[in-house]
Parts: sequence; C-alpha cells; structure tokens
Amino acid sequence: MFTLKEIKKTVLISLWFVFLTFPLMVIKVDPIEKTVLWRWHNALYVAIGIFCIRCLIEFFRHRKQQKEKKKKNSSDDSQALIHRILVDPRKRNIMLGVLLSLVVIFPFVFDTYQTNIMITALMYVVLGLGLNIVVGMAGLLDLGFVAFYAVGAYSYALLNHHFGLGFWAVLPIGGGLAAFAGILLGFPVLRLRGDYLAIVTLGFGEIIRLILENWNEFSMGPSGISNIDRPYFFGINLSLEHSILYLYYIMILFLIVTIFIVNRLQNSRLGRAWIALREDEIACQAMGIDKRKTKLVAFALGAFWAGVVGVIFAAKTTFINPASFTFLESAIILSIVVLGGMGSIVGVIFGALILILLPEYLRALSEYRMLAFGAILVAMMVFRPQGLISKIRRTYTFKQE
Amino acid sequence: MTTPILKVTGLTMDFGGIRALDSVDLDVRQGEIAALIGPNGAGKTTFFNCVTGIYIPTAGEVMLTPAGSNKSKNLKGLKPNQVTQRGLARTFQNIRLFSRMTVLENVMIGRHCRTKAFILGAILRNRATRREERKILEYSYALLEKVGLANQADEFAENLSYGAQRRLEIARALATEPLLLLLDEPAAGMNPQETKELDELIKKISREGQAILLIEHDMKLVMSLSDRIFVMDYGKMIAKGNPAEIRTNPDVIKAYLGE
Amino acid sequence: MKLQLSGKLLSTAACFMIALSAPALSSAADTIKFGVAGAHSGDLASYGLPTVKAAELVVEKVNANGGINGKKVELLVEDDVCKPEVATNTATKLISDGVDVVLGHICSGATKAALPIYSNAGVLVMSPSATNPALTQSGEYPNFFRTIAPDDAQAKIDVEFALNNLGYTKIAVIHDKGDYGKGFAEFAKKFLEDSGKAEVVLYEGVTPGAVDYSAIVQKIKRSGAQAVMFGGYHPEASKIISMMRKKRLKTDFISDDGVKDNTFIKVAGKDAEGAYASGPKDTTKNPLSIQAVEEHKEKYGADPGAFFENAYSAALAMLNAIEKAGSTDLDALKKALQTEKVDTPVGSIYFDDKGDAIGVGFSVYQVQNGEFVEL
Amino acid sequence: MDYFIELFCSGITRGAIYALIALGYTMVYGIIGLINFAHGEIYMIGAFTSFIVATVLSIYGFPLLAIIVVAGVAAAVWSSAYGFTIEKIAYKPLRHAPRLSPLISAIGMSIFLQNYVLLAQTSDFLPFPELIPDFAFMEPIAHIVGSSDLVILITTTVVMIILTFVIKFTRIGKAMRATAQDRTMAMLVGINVNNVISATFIIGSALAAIGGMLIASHIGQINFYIGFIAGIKAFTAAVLGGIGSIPGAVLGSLVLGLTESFATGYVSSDYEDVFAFALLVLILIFKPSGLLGKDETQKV
Repeated sequence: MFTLKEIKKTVLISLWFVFLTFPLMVIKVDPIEKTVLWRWHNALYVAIGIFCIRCLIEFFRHRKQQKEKKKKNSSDDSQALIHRILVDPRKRNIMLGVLLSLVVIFPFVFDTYQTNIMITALMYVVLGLGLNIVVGMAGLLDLGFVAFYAVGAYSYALLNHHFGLGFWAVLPIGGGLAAFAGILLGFPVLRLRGDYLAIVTLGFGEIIRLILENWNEFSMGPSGISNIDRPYFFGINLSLEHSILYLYYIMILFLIVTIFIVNRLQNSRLGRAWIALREDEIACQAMGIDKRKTKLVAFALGAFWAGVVGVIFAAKTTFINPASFTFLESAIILSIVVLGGMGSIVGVIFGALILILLPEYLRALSEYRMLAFGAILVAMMVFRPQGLISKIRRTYTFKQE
Repeated sequence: MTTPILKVTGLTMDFGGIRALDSVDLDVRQGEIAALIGPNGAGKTTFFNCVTGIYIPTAGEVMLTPAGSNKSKNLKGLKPNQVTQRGLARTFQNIRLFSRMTVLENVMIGRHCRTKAFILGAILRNRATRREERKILEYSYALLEKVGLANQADEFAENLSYGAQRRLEIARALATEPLLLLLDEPAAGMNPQETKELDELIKKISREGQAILLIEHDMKLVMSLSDRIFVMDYGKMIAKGNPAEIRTNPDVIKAYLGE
Repeated sequence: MKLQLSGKLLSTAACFMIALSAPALSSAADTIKFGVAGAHSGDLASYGLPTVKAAELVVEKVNANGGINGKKVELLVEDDVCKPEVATNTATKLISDGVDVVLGHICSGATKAALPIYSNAGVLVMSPSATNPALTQSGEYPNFFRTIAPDDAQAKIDVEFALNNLGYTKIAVIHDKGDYGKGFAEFAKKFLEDSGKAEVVLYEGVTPGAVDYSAIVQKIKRSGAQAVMFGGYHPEASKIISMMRKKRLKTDFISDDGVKDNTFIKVAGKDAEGAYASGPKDTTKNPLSIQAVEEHKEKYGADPGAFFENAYSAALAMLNAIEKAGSTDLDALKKALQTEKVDTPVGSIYFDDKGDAIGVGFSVYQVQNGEFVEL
Repeated sequence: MDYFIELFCSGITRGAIYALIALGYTMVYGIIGLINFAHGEIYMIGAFTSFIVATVLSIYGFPLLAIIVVAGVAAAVWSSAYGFTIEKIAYKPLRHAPRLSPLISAIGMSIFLQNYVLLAQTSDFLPFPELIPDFAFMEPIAHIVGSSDLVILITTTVVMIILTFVIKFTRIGKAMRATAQDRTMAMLVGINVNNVISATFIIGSALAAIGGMLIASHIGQINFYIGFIAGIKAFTAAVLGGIGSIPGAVLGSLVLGLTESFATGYVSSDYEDVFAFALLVLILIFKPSGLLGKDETQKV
C-alpha cells in the first residue's frame, strides 16, 4: 500500500520536524550555571513520532479515498444519520426520549465529579447556543462574548452580596442586564464589518474585565467575591451534593428551554432575517430589513443567554473573580460554535460537550492535556472544516388548495 | 392626468469633486414600463442607488405616490430598508441573492417588510404568527410559480442557473409588494433564449398592473418592452420619449456613436 | 410541575448519594492519597509547577522510608489553571478519587472557590501560596491552613521596615493587578497612611506581561518617591527594577514574598542589587532548606521555582500531622497541626487555630552580591 | 515638558515594539485575510531560539557581535520554518473552508505551541542575555531613551522601509499584492499562489523573530506566555492602522504605544488598556477600516 516514494517523503518530513524542533527540544541551557544539556534522545522521539503520525494520516486518507471510489454514486451520508433521525418525527421522539432518560439518570449512575463537569459542559452548550445566534446566524464575529457572561455572573454576585437577592430573583435580572450590555456594545459597532467588528468586540470584552479588575469599590477587584449563595430549593439550604444535583436539573431544564426557544427563533421571520443579514447586508436592506434593529436584537438575545449562564456560573462556583472572564474563554465559546458547525443547534451541543469534557477527561494526560487540546482543535478543523454537523437545509412543506 | 408613481426632480449626486448625477428629472407613470438607457458610466446605476437610499443624494427630490392617491412620500434621505418599506423594490446588476438560503427562503425574505412577527411571536408561535407564516409561504410560493421556479424551491440559490438567479431576484423584489419595481440590467449575461423568457416575464408582470423602471443595454429588449425611454449621458438626462422618438433622436445617436 | 418533579428526584438522589459516598470516604485504607492542586498549565503554570515538584520530592522520600504509619503515600496531581471554575471541578475530582489531604491551591481565588467542596468532605487543605487574608481570618474555612504569610502580615513587615529602618517618607505603591499583588498593595497603602509617617505618592497597578514599563517608571520618577513598594510576582518586579535602573532611577525597591525568589535575582541580574524583599526567616541557612534545594537540583537539574520551599514545608507538615494523628480525620489532623511542631525548610512551625503558620518568622532580605541576605 | 517628552519617548518605544510584531499580522491578513493568532507564538519561539543560541554561544565564549548575528539569524531561520510549517499544517488545508475555521485552527495552534514550549523547555521565567550594551554616547539622555530603545526604533524603521520597498518594487512583492487583491486572478496570470503565501509567512515570521530577540533583550526575560499578550496588542495595533497596510501597522502601533504611555503618565496605568481599546473603538467608529486602511466601499 505504501510506495517507496511515499516512505521517502515521510522520512523527509520527519527529518524536517527534527530540524524544526531541534533548538527547543534538544538543547536546554541554564544561563546562570552556564551549562548546556543536549537531549539527543528527544530528536529521536520527534522523528519516530512524526513518522508514525504521518503514516497514520496517510493510511486513513488512503482508506477514505478507496471508500469514496467504491460508492461514488451514493450520497454523502457521513452526517446524514443524525439528520435522518431529526427529520423523521417518530425516530426523533424515540431518540429524544432515550436521551432525556439518560440525562435524568446520569447523576445516579456517575459520581458528583461527573455531574459537576456535566453541569459545566451544559453551561457551555447554552453559551454556545447564545453565541450561535450572533455568529452562526447573524454572521457577526464576536470575540468578546465573555463580557456578557461576566455581566451576568457579577450581577448575581453583587446583588446577592449587597442585597441578599436570591438566585431565582437575579436570573432574569442578570439576563436582562447582559442583554442591555449587548445593545450598548451593538450601537457603536453597527457600521463595522467582519474582522473589524471582531477586534472591537475583543476590546469590549477586555474593557469589561479590566474594569472588574481595577474598580475595587464596585467589584472588589481581583480578590473577587466569595460565599455567593447556591440556589435555594424552596427556601431550604441544601448540602453540597444536593445542590450540585439541583443545579444539574436546573441546567437541564434551562437547556431544554433554550434549545426550544433558539430553534423557534431560527425558524422564524426574525431567524430568516439574521441569515439574510449574514449572507448579504446590502441585499438584505434592499429587501426592507432594518439592519440596525436586526443586529441589535441578535446581540441582545445572544448576550441574554450569556448573562443567564453567568448567574448560574456564579451560583455554581460560589466564588468569582475577573480571572474567569479572559479572552481565552471567548475563544473557547467561539470554538464551540465553529467546531459544532455554524448555525446548527445539534452541532453546538456536540461541540460544547467535546470541547469542555475533553480537557476534563484529558486530565489523565496531566501536563500534556493542553498540548493535546490545541492539537485536537487544529486537527478537527483540518479534517472537518465545516464543523461536525453542518446545518440542514430547511425545507417547507406546502400544500396547495 | 394622474400623479406619476415616481417623480424625481433635480436629482444631483457628487462624489468628491465629481458630479455623477446632474439635476436629473424622471417620472414613471402608473402601469407603464419605463427604461433608463445610456452608455457605460452615464450614471444609471448611481441613479438607482440614489433613489433606493444606498447613496444619499446631494440635492433633488424623490417622490413616490401610490396609485389613485394624492399622498406623496418623499424618499430622499431614507435608508434602503425604509425605501423598500415605502414601496420601491429593486434587483441588482451583479446578482445579490442570499446564496446559502433556499430559493423559497429568498423570496420569503422579501415578505419581511410586509409582516410583523418578532421575538415573542417567534418564541410563542401563537395563532397570529402561524397564520402569518402560512401566508408568507403561500405568497412566496405563488411568486415562484409566476417566475417558473416553483420546482426548484428547495434548492440553494447559488445552485441555480444564471437566468434563474435573475428571475429569482425579480421574484424576491416582487415579494415586497412594490409600487414600482426597479430592474438593474436584468438581461445582462443572458443568452437569447433566456432573454426571450425574461421579455415574456416582464410583460406578464406588467400586464398585472405593475409599474416597472429598468436599466438595460439590450436595445432590442428595451425597444420591445418600454412605453417610454429616458436616456442619460455624463450624468445628465439628454432625452426622453417613446421608442420611436428615441430611435431617431440625434442627441441619443451622438451619445451612443460618438461625434 | 417540572420543579416538583426534580424535587422528588432530588430526595431519591439524596439517599443514593449518602449510600454511595459513605464507603468512598473510608475505602482509602491501603494508601494515603495526597492531592496536589494548582496551576500546571496556562500563564500561571510557573507558580504551580514547583509545588508539584516539592510534593514529588517529599513523597518519594517518605515512601522510600516506608511510608507513613505503614501506608504508602500516593500523589494525585490535578490542574486548576488558577481559575475558580476549574478549581471546583478539580476539587470534586479529587474528592471523587478519595483524596485525604490536599496541597494547594496556588491562587487565592481558586482556593476560595474550591474550599467549600473540600470542607464538605472533611478534607484538610494547605496552600503554599494563597495569601488572601480572608482565607484564615474570616473563619469561614476551618479546613484551611497555609505556610505563607497572609498579605497583611507581609505588608506590615515591609511597611515597618521602610518606615523604621529606612526612614522613608515618600513611597510609591505599585502592584500587578492580580489578587496577590493588589491585596498586598492595598494593605501596604493602608498601613502607610495609618502610620502617619509617610505619604503614598503613587498608587497604581501595572499590566502584567506588558512589553515595556518605561511610562510607569517615568511616573515613579516624577512622583519623587524614595522607594517603590511592589506587590506582585518576580517577573514584573524584575522588569520594573531593570527599567528603573535603565532610566537611571536609583529609587529603592521593596517587595513581597512573591519576589523573594532566586529567579528574581537571576533575571534582573545586577539591577536586582540592593532590592529588598520580605520572606520566611533564615531559609538560606536552614539545613532543611539547603537540602530541599539540593534534592530539586539533583532530580530536575535546575533551581526550584516559586513557592517551592513553602510547598515543601506544607507537604512535610501535613504528612507529619497524619503520622502524629494516626488518621486522616480532619479534626485529628487539625489538632496535630496546632500542637505538633515540625521542622521544615521555612523553620520549625505549627499552626494557630485560624490556620496561619506560627514560627515561620518573617524578615526582610536584601539582594547583595547576587544573593538574598537576611537583614 | 520634560515629563511629556519622557512619556512621548516611552510611547514611541512601546509603539516600535508593537510594530515589529504587528507587521507580520498585517502581512498575513493582507494576503489571506486570516487573523493569525499563532503569530504571537512565532514571536515567542523566535525569542526562545535566540535565547538558546545566544546562551550556548556565550558559554563557549564567542564575542558579543558574533552572538548577536548568529542568534538573530538562527531565530529568523527557525521562526520562518515554524511559520512555514504552521501554514502548511493548519491553514493551507482550510483555504476554501468557511471563514471562521482557520481562525479556530489558529487559536488551537497558539495553544499547542505555548504548551509545546512549556513542556520542551520550562514554565519559569528565564533571564535573557543583554545583547544590546549601553552605548557611551547615549549616556547623557539614557534617563529618557535607552540604548535598546534606540536599537528597536532603528530596526523598526529600517524594517518598514525595506518591507515597503520589497512590496512595491520586487517580483515577489508584486506577486504578493496581486494575490492579496484577487487570488484566482493571480493564479490565472501564472503566479504560484502557494509559494507567495509561504513567502509571506516566512517573511512575517522572520520579522517576528527579530522582534522577539530585540524585545526579549529589552525586557530581559522570557517565558512561554510572552507571545500571547504581545500578540493581542500588536493585532490591535494592526487593526487600528488599517489591517493589510504596512505603514498602517506602524502608524497604528505608534498611536497605540503613545496612547498607553500618556494614559499611564497622565491618568493611571490601572486603565491603560481600557484607554487603548477605547481609542480603538473610537477610531473604528469614525474610520471603519482603520487609520490607513482602504475604505471598502461596496460596489452595488
């Protein structure tokens, strides 16, 4: 299967990587003691490692090509399975039923830790769905989404700290304030396009974080706010395990509501307007769509979900400080949307579960986990650039009288 | 005589120091097909852009009057979406469809400014919203049938043939229920067969009482369709009249053939 | 409706959880599970990784000597990236794995987020580096101990030194905007103002990681400060002091435990000469400290990093407490920590009832000829 | 007034530092429209390579000048190699992918490279050898402008001039401009677009490496995380100046550096970044394509 030429090429590539990694992998210097450590064995590891990786990639590419040759005529069904299920209402209901019962019994099967990280993953699903409105549907590249998340989290933390307001009371307030922040951001950036918009939203996110960090009187600065109340359960203060469990079910419920609403938005007059806006702004306006209003609504709705999840986040960790709201967080949420497949709700769910659970399960790799995370992010994009699940084309059934 | 649907007076547009439109007057009457012709760079598309709100003109008036009414609306300075809302819809010289949306969805977008459902309606999907959605669907589908694209309703717009994309743009513009339809070079790049079909389509729409203003280079098409023709050169209106008059107008001949 | 449903589930779940969690806690009979939590990746990894190495060294030695009370010690190392939300996951992970004691976390914020979870499971936590005063002084975290002085204690030492020993009257207080540095700076400012002896002529935060600090140095120069009191870690400290010397500004530099690190001297080189930093007493002459550093050099071929000695000491203290208490029960461990003295690289220490170490004696050091010399 | 001049000089130095990194961002963006988030990491790798080479050479007792030249060349060579390889692995397969996919790939690459250096070397801060000695003739004004400030300033200026020249007049420069304008057309007139893109990455990375060496020498320390923060700022500067424009990147960097410096000097360094980003937002509101960016008037 492997020709001599290919092997030769693979060897050359391995040698190139040996050269590439030579200074960083092989040499280690101690500038104070003035000693040089030559770690030649690392060069060998690199060579062998790259050789194997390349062989693997070639092997799979080869196999895929052969497969494609075999069934050239059959339609692309690599992703059709999930869509087939979603399209057929009976299958869909069965699947949803199975999924729901799995989700409900999850905490009883697994331990608190698993439940805990599942809550985190679910939070990111909702964050992803929120950002999906802005980026996936309306096509507005937002790199500062974490700002709205922070607004929500700090709303709860501060209102709880100063006025003792409870979780359920702040939930809508946090969402509302975040939506308001979304509109505030939206106004100045209405005119900006593409990457200019991206950098301004990035700046906005940083500004919010810096204000939280520096304005001690308001936000208590970098030392953060501790002892935030967990959600009360009808006035009863729950123990830690119970409140994690409680939060888990709150999150599940909230996720279902979110999916329901986002799905309806997507298939509405407003959702169509967002997609049209993403496709062509000028034509969109010429068709009578108010660009400003549509954009602002997208920003506000996206931010609303972030704000609500922020409130849940503060209630979950019981402690927040600005360190949780860095640019990297925005990048992760954006990765969820893109990885899942822009504009696809199912995709976002998969994307969030993968990106959030992956680093947790990669804990076994300990110090290599972020290295692996970065590599996987690149690999997923290279092998599936359109995302895990690309959006289904919506068809309308039309009966003529 | 009834008030013309569109009455443009003294429309002027400056870009920096260059005067692209110089006090242009034009009017389109109820139910007629008017054409705007002129050599390349005469300012025809600039005229469209000024009328539809993409550019804000330096001076002049753009008045739109619904049929059988005396209430004129001034369109000058309005945003493109407001212009469309008031009843002026256009197509684009270089096709601007929503390429990753289906053919049907493209037309449904055109219904946007004639419908109302918003966030709450979308979420609750109450009876009024459902009825509205159904009407959007029916209206859009009927338009697709009119332009002959009903059997491709679920295709992505980008997968249509060139001529079909042009027709889809017309359908999309019609979906906004315009008082006046502006067509920017609808036949550009079409083969004779497609042009012939377009000719029939425009005539069909016109027969239903739709007022149309078109920019076109294909003289055969212009002459066959138009009730009246306006000729521009170097940003000025140099002639207007019926096809026969224009054909023999010395200024027009000079503009097209040079000195 | 849905809420009531989840309420029912909740009570069922409660039964399950209690049934499950009871054996989990007592099952760790064969080994002592020693958790290490902190930033092991990301921008703050350089403050978390030395603690892992300290724990590895201590545990290796203890196991080579037959373990504690006949049980081997097993390390459970978990990353929290210094983020509160990750720290709660780290903590639940450690608890799920049946951890007995935890060395960590590194950042005060992450520690605060994680503590309630450990507290709920009755697990002892000892941090080598979390300096936020509230951690011990608020009384909200009964399971928390630390081998580092809280911000206010450090600030007090530095301020008294600057006022009484150096006699300065105009001082610029600079911090790195982080929870550690800004906490320190706030106390320093407060003590300086309360003393009535000196004026805070400048109080500002610098952005960590910035490519150039000359603007803030010019501002310090203009303020006419006789000394800069810096709250933060050594990378920013060495950048600022180098920039000050480059701009020919001879103002004295006084800082905290985060700067009293050999890396500071290595990086700032000759610019570090004459700088002051507070830190645990006489570590450089303490044989245990010398030994710990030697062990590190031997195993990892480099000098230890930040908070290494605090971490080494914390590991020794916790293992000693387990040995003396004969169990890993929180109350027994607390009692042992509060009564039994233990010899560590930072001194012979035991703990007060709030959780701060006693006997860590703090003093001020000055860089002289490329070394920290105790004054 | 003295204070003003001092702050001004600080701002210019900072701006020149940003410019060295921003040029790479703007070049890559100009050609393939990608925000290359891994560019900050290339800069970091350049700094690390020059650190390793310089330290090894100084241990073996080479003279300072030789160290500077060899370390600089080594940094440029290896950084270019990294830039080239990263483009081949992470961006080239995505050339026809949806617009955001390469961005995510770049973010992944950035995380990967950071942790690669963390594991291959160390998490600690390392002292960077002082490659730029204090010039005697600078002594009278050393309290305002240091020797390393001067070297950075001169390097930035020279690099900008050479780069402008290369892009305006050389074959490869013309090919770059053609590719930037219309990739398909460039391909049709016989330009090897892949080579042009590779060349862009190589040049941009080499610049970042030189910047890495100079800046690390100026600051005196490095670790694996320096690229991220510097990268974000440099990117901001590139956008401020109009991304895709070489003089724009330099101008944007200077404006950003001066803003930060004056914000620190006259207001508070607590909020220097807030000022920087607020300025960015303001400029983009009034000039949506940056200071020197070409206005993208949409042809209708």
